[in-house]
Amino acid sequence: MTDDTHHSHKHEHDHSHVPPDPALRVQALESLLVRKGLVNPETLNTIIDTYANDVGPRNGARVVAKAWSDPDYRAWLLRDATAAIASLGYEGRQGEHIVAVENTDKVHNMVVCTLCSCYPWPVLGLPPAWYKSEAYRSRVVREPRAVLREFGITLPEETEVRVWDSTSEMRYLVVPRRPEGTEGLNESELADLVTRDSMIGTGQPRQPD
Amino acid sequence: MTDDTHHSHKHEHDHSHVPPDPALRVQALESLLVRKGLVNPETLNTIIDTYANDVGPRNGARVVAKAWSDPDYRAWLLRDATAAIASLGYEGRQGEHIVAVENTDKVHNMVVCTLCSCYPWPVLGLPPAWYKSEAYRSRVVREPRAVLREFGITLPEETEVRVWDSTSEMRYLVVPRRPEGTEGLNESELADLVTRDSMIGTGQPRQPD
Amino acid sequence: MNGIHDMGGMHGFGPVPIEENEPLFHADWEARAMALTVVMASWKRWNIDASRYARERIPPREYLNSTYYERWIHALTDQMLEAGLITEQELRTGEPVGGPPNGKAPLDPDGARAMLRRGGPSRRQVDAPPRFRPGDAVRTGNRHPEHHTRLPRYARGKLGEVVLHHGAHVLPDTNAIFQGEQPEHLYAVRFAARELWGPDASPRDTVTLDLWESYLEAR
Amino acid sequence: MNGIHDMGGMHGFGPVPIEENEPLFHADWEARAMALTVVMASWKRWNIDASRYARERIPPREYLNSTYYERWIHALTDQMLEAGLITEQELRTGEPVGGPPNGKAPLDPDGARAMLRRGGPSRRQVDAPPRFRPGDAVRTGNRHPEHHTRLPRYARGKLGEVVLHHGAHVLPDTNAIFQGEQPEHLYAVRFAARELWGPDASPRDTVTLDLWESYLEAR
Repeated sequence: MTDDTHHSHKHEHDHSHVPPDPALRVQALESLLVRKGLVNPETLNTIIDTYANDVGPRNGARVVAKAWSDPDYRAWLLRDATAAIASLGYEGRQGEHIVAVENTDKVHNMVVCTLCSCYPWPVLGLPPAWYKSEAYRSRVVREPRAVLREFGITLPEETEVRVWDSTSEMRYLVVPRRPEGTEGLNESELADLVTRDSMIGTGQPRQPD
Repeated sequence: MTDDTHHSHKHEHDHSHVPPDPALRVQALESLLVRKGLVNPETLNTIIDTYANDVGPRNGARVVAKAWSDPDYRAWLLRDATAAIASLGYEGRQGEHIVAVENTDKVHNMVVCTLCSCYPWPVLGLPPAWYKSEAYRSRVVREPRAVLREFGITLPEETEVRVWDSTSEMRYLVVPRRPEGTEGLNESELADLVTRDSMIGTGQPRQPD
Repeated sequence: MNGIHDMGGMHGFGPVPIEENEPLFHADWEARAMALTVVMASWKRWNIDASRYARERIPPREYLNSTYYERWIHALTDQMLEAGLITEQELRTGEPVGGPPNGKAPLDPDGARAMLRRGGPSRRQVDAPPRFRPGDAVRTGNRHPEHHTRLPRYARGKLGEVVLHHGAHVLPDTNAIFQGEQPEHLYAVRFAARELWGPDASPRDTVTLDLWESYLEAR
Repeated sequence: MNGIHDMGGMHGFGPVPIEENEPLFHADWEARAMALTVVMASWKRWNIDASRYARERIPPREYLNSTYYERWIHALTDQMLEAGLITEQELRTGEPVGGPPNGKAPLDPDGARAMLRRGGPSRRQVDAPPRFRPGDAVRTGNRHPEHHTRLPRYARGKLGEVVLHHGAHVLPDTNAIFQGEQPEHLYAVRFAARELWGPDASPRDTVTLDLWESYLEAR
């Protein structure tokens, strides 16, 4: 029986004495942890700065642009995304193991984490609020096409919508289809076309001007 | 696709303008409905009085006591509980169709409504709060023995716990086992031993003094 | 619908809140909420299945934040609005505009007593013979409709055995959205706890649900 | 656990809240909550699976009432209490009693940069050969443990096809409750949408999940 074991792991902490306003609660917690010597406040600034300025969807866009431009890199990316992405300097937390999945004229990939909010940080940064929302998490696996329509995308019936539910430490990066009319663009110009949503599967790349 | 059809049945009413205090909200609603001529306030009193004074678990206790005392009635109850119960004057709303299920030395029955709060009103009255709780509704179907222990009941491993999830308009009444040492008691004395919980399956009848 | 109301099998709700000497109502407004819900049904603008569906459509966060009779009042309000018995403006201002449908009088106390005693039987006669009988092995369908249904998620796609035939009854799925009673044969179907919950469940325990014929496939 | 966090397939949460030009954080405290959670992991008193489990154990009502980073702070607080890094009294009074474990210094900015770049790979070497390979048909187990697991309810007891072998990885079920990494082979398993959601789903769509070997049975 899965009865009343694991009591020690049930939820049993009383949070009623902490401030209801999350800003005050976090401030009080940070203050306590700093004064106890558990946290260096400068380190918090470093972490925030990293995701505000260094790690974000521009990283993923460079990966995609390179894959669009370089057939060998594309093949490597699809075979071993972790290594191919690390070769560009993107690696680490919440992207230790990455799989790249490519959209084609037959398959449209999209990524979700129904159980929490798994997301490939080194290439996309921190996830947007909608990715972490109850609506997205609950609906994408069941009605991906309806969700796509809310993002302005209507796919042909004959396209396979391939949803990836991120249940392990593998992280999924969607390689969107290269827009037509981009033959003359270099990697940097191509990267400008690659949106964050196109690498989650809820958007398409921008069209060139 | 079970996509975005049925919009007309999604939740779309804004309740933000009604008072947050339920007492005020209900008072305002009753006042509006009475003044509009949709509700006669005396009728509300009649309905409340019915479930406060006339319809409650004493009805079910009389049914069980009669089944314990009268083998023919017991057989009728187990064959056609709706008719057998109506013969004692108990019938109507939320008890239009009743099935009686009998506890034995091999089977312990218990009743739940995981989806809402279905309960046999004519014989048990209105359900207690715990019957309507998230905890009871979520747990009984999965770990009935752990729930029973919270009610103070530990069953032998070899007993079959038979849970009835009330998903239709059929209502289930548990006929508990007649306590030993009650051979000399009449129906009225037996009825005093039959608790509400023993007719839901979360309790046992009282022992005679 | 796969709403928050469909909570059979969920973890995390803690112990059962057993209250000694629990009163019938915990506040006067609960009694009024119950009685208002019961009496407003007498206008016959909805049915029991539509009322359940109205409660299920309360958004999950609000559902869990509401007490039992708060849900009733929330759903009753929605239903009265949808049926046109009241308007958003009346609700906002508290001032009635116009009167009851067709100028009819509201249910009086004698009418209420009769209504409670009569109830609303769901059994119907149908021509079709029952497809199953007690002893038959059946599998439940794996369907996830957005509308009201009475096959909980935990019992979908599972193997069970018919133990009772209850006759034919109104189908909640269609009745809840006013698409007719479409009565079907109704069966009590018994499932081994291990079929529902896997090998950690007791080998002896069972769960029995009442399921309509269209929820079931012959095994 | 079958908690509220396991919401794949649920109805009732409305449209996806898409926000144009969304800021990285909606308030400064969100940034601090993120960074505190990241930095406190450097004390190595828990692991990523335990952190997920701590968020899952937030009771359902509170889970839905909390914003994303409120859940993080709630779970972080629980984990620090359980690990003894802080006490209930310190939390209540805001006054620290004593210092860090073994008098160690907290992580400095360079250490944080290194930690973020290093991450926490979950891949492990195991001696056992993989039981399945791409192309194999498998059925997921139907288990409902109270502890952390990464097989969502919507994909239990379903038939799928192995499409990728990811090597062996730390098993979240045991790691989350500090019962060891117990690494197992991990596979991407693809399910037809109709297998998961029934005949109303598109015949072409699929859902792929990463599942550990012990979640799977040969078909």
